[in-house]
Amino acid sequence: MESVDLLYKAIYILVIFGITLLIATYSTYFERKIAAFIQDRVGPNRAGPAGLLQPLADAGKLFFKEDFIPARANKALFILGPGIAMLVATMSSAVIPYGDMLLVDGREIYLQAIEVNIGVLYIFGVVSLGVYGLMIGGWASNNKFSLLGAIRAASQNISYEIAMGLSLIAVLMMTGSLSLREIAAQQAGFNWNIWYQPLGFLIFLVCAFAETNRTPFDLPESEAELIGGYHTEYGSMKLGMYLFAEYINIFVASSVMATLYFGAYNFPFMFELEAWLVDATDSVVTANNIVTLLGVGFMFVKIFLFIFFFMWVRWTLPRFRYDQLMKLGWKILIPLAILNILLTGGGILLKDYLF
Amino acid sequence: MATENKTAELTELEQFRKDHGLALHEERQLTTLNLGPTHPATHGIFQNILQMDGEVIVDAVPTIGYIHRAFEKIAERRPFYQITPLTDRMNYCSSPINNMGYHMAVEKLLGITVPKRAQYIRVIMMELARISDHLICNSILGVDSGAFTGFLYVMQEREHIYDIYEEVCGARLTTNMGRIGGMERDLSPKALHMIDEFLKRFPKVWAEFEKMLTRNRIFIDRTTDVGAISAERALSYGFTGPNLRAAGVDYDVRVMNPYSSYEDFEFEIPVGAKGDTYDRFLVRNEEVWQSLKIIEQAYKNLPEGSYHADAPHYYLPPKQEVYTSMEALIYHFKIVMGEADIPVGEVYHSVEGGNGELGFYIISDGGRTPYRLHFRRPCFIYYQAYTEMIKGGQLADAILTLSSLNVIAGELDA
Amino acid sequence: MEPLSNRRKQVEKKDMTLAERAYLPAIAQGLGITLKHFFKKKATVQYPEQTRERSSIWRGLHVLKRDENGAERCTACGLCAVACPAEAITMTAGERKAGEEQLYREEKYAVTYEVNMLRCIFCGLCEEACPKAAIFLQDDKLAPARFERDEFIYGKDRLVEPLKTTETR
Amino acid sequence: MELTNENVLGKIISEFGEENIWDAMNPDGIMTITTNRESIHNLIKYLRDDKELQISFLTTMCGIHFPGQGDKEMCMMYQLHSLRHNYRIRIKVFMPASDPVMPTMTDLYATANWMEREAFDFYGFKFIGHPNLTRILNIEEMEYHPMLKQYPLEDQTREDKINTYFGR
Amino acid sequence: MSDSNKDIAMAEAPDGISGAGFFATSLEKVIGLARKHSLWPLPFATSCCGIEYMATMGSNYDISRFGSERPSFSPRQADILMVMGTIAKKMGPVVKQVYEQMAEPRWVIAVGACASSGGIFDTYSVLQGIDRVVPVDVYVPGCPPRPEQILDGLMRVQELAESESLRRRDSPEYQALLASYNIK
Amino acid sequence: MTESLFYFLASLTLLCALMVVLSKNPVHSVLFLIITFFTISGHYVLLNAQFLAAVNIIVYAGAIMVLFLFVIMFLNMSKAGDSKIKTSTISKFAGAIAGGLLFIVLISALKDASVVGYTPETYNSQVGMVESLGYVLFTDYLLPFELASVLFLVAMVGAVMLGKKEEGESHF
Repeated sequence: MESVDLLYKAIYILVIFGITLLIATYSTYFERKIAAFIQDRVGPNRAGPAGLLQPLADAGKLFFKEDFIPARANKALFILGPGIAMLVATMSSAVIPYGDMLLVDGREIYLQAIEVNIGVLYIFGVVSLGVYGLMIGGWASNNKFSLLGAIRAASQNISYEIAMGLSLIAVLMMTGSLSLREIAAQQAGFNWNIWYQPLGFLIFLVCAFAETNRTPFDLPESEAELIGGYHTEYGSMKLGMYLFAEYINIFVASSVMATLYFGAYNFPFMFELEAWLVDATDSVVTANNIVTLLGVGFMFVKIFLFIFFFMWVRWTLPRFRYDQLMKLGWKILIPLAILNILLTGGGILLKDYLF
Repeated sequence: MATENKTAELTELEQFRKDHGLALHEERQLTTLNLGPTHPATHGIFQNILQMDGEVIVDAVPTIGYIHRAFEKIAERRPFYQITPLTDRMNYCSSPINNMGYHMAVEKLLGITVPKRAQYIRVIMMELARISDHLICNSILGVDSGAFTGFLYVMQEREHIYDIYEEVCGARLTTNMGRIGGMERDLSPKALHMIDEFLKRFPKVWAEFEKMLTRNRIFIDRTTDVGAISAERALSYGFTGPNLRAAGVDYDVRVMNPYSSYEDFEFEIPVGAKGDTYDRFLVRNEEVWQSLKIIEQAYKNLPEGSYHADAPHYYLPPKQEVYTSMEALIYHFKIVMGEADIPVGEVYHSVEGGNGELGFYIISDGGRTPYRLHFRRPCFIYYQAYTEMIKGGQLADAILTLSSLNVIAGELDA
Repeated sequence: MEPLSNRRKQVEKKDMTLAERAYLPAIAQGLGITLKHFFKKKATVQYPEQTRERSSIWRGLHVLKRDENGAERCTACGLCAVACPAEAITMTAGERKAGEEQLYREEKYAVTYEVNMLRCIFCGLCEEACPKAAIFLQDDKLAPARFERDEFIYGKDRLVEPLKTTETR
Repeated sequence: MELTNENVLGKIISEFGEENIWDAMNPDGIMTITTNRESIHNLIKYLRDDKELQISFLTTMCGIHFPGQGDKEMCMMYQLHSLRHNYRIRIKVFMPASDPVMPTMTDLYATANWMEREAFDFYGFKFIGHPNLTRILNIEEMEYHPMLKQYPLEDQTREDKINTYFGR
Repeated sequence: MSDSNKDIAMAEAPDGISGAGFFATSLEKVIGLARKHSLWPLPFATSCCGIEYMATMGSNYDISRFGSERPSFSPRQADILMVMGTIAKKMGPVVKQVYEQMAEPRWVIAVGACASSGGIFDTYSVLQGIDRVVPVDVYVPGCPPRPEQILDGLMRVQELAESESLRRRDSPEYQALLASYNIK
Repeated sequence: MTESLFYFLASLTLLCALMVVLSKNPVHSVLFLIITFFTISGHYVLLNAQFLAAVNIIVYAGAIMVLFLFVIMFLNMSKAGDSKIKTSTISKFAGAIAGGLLFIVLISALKDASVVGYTPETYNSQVGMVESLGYVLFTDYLLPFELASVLFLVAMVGAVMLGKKEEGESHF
């Protein structure tokens, strides 16, 4: 790879990292605002205009709060926990294609940090590690509520990963590739996977809620039962990192859902638009770049809609109980996912047979 | 705890194991979990030391008294009329019921009959209080199951109820409403208007709240068969009110021993079947509708007349008369100093409080203060059964059971 | 148990239908309700910029009234202190001296009059007990939060209604 | 059978005898009788189990202290309710302050458990056979039973109050 | 980025030059502002005042406008301990323990008559004001206070948080105050 | 660069593997084991077997080790285990013999193995990729693959049978 390419890549990675952090930061603000609006309130509006500096205030406060490690906690692991949670959360956005290709100086720049041909598996691998942050933190706190939260987190994440993976397999059967770029490219225009995989998407959505520990699956940190669960003993910025990691996870989950099921950066009539632009501007490069940037815009609109949905659900539904959660995961979602695989397989065969 | 209690615990544990087909001395590590007293779900302040097997509660040892305020002792040192503010602070979710229940008990002792209008005003206020009590309980049940939003929707309605209180007595929560012998003032036109508005607006909000939870499977699953208690056990535990009715017994003081003209109103007593959390939720929901019905009837048929009894020895004369008439001034002084002639006697009066039969047992020796005032506090009685109700359930069940019992710490500890 | 009265009404407890078992309709309904509220007018009253309307009989901060001539009404009879269930009112009475008729309406007056606002429960019994219409709980003032506990002993300097100047009268 | 004060009293006296039931009165529409420690447990059990009476709901119970009344200084009051017949009855048991011992009702009513603990906490009644007779509302370390008339209400450590101001 | 940043830009230079250094003071100001707008309460609600706190959280008053709607029931995460309701003598040690578990900076509001002074309950079982066990920063009178008064109390704490120096908590006065309560 | 990376990873693997055995705290053991899996995945990546690397992490680090940690946390062995567990002499002997035998088997297996090494002519960069792996599994190794899946099925049923709670038995 040439050094210029490397430079672009480096810039891109930094930008994506920044955007991830920014979105996660402001997710906290939007969560509070959305909650307030849903509940007929106005929400934070004192810190800066319309409360826009609220996340910065929170961050500033958390940074300068006394850093406290409980006396009976396992010190090394206590610090390691939020670190892992944060690290793992930020890792996963690397393989998501936020846009198609830009043409700059005759170079093709793909708006994706790393293209690996096992992108989906990468995300899975990284997400499956996320639970360590919660488990280690919860265990190291040496607090029974934390431990219960950690145990709930572990069993919940493992259980729902299976259903999640199975629901994904149907998508992979259709696309025939593990590469996210490939999957995104296949959904060009309005040919989104959601039209073929509604059931799979539903299962994936439910599992995404469970994996990010959001209501109705927020058992690991359920306020009413476990007083915050795994992060009961955490204060200051370590708590901030846990909360941050949760919002990054929401962002990543939204991105993955947008990529896998909602056509990533594709939007309807993009080819018509591009053709028209080529005519209008008389430049393939400009047309391509405009469409690509529009695509990025669409991608983020989709992501934001999903984030909104996460929050909307959070402020509407009651949460499950532990055994009901397990029952839902193992007895309903996994069979449904297998059924979905069979249906997809049958569909593919039928299509091959007919056409 | 005494040592004999330890053995009792152990046998209970063994009993539990036997009941559930477990080996008696299984090598199973039980964890001890201290639920409260600052746990968020305990709202007021209760402590429970739970013995847990994983997420299952094997045994619980409750501790209460964290806000014991010695109501009964204070009552022995205060003149009768100064006890009303104390009753406010017992079940603070439905203060007017406490106020008026106490007033009625004292009126029974003094032999005062209150005119119909005052009785109807009392009914309206008491039923408003019941609504505010039930809506806190049911919406908190939502909060504890994770659905926070419905709580805030109905809280807005509670604000309207508080506005009505404020218009009637000048305070929101600890109302100190009414006096011995009636109300301290008539319903103002504004108050009547507010009640009217409330009757129009509230049904929509309540229906919406019901819609959010009642048929949601997550909620049904969370609450069905959780914290169930049979009618027999409930009676043995002395349950009354919605919690007893959820178990299927239609005992309601308003119907069985009508007071304050409750016999004039048409309403039904909702009962459940199993006495579980879902039943309690439904019964309270339905009671809110019934209360609305009662308020509507009382509001429509509000009789004309005086808002207080004609009892100059016990009911403060109007302010204007105090300034001008000597006789009124003397009565005024006597009442405020607590020198009014209180007959010797003993009296028990109970009302259907927000949580059940709220009883006032007064012994008077003719002095300025009650000789003994005992409160029959329904919450004190419910909470006793809590241990039995949560055994064998999960931690999450225990929390919902607590919310659905609507144990108010102020009333529990007195 | 057999019914105790004829007003019994069994609450409806239907089994879940298939649609309800599938979670989704109820969830969609709930989401619909919350979305409706998302666009609804907000109920918030932005205190301190805006204040909610209080009833005219709200029991707020105490005031010791003056009569129409500007003399203090309080005659230190002590009824308010007796009526106070929180024992928050203390006072010492004094004899009015000659030449003070403009200041005090009656021959006896309160030399000191203190309300401990932290003890006070704002029950309104003092207002009710006062035979001279001297003490009132105002509806438009609330006792403010403060940093020190001593600041809550409100003496006469803070309780007595300020003297109306000739212009405003 | 419609329960009236007369027929209930008649039934009780025929069961327990005049020597164990006395002072029947009706201060507020609720029949009040007095009995002794020996009969109270059987009486409440009888009221509960009798098919006709069915007075099977323990509404409340509490202690009362009448200082200076010799043998009748301490009193336990039980109030029972027949939900079936809507009939209430109140039973009192008096005893000297030196010997406040009562049989427990926990075997008859589950609710009696905490009520008896409360009576113990407030008045120092000792209930024979109670499974866990410890203080319930006050701290374990408390040395006296606060509801007894001789003990003051106020917190004795408070300094910022002068009692003479309050006319009591 | 209006108000808060304006304040920072207008930090008086002379102060910084003579004092703890310009950057340090402006950092203090920034952090003061941050803390001011992000006070997470620990609602220690035992009785009536807790119900009024619910109203304060509710839509009509909306404590979230001040950035304080995230109740932290774990003391480690809380900034202000809001003691609402009667604290009996049995409860006193629990309050102290919760206070000890909180991380600096921490503030305490005693909401309502009972928490502040024992209020109407001048009895053998009630603690006559929580300032017997923990240092209290702000008292809110009322029984219970109106939500407006609770918000008033919160704004008082905001004032404290804004003006408090980063290092005040290490100051000998503060240490002495804690020592007087036997809190290490 | 690849070579130095290999040595780094290999030494890290060995170190962590040793730590798994040597650390007193079982939670630490598990965490070291997880790091070991990561380094092994690193080896896979060096061998251009991305799929295997990812699956190794998902299955072992992401699922199985979570369960290990879960069980250890739940039994709270770190406190109980420190001093109490005394390994008996017999089990020490048994461990030594079993380990020695495994060692011998490994040596004898590796003794005859020839190192293929890197030959540019036959090198196929796609050999570790998903497609080729799938192709091989479903052609050359079809029978063992299917047999293995049947074995897993049996194991799963067995696990369900063992774990199925009796009537009224507690669960967590």
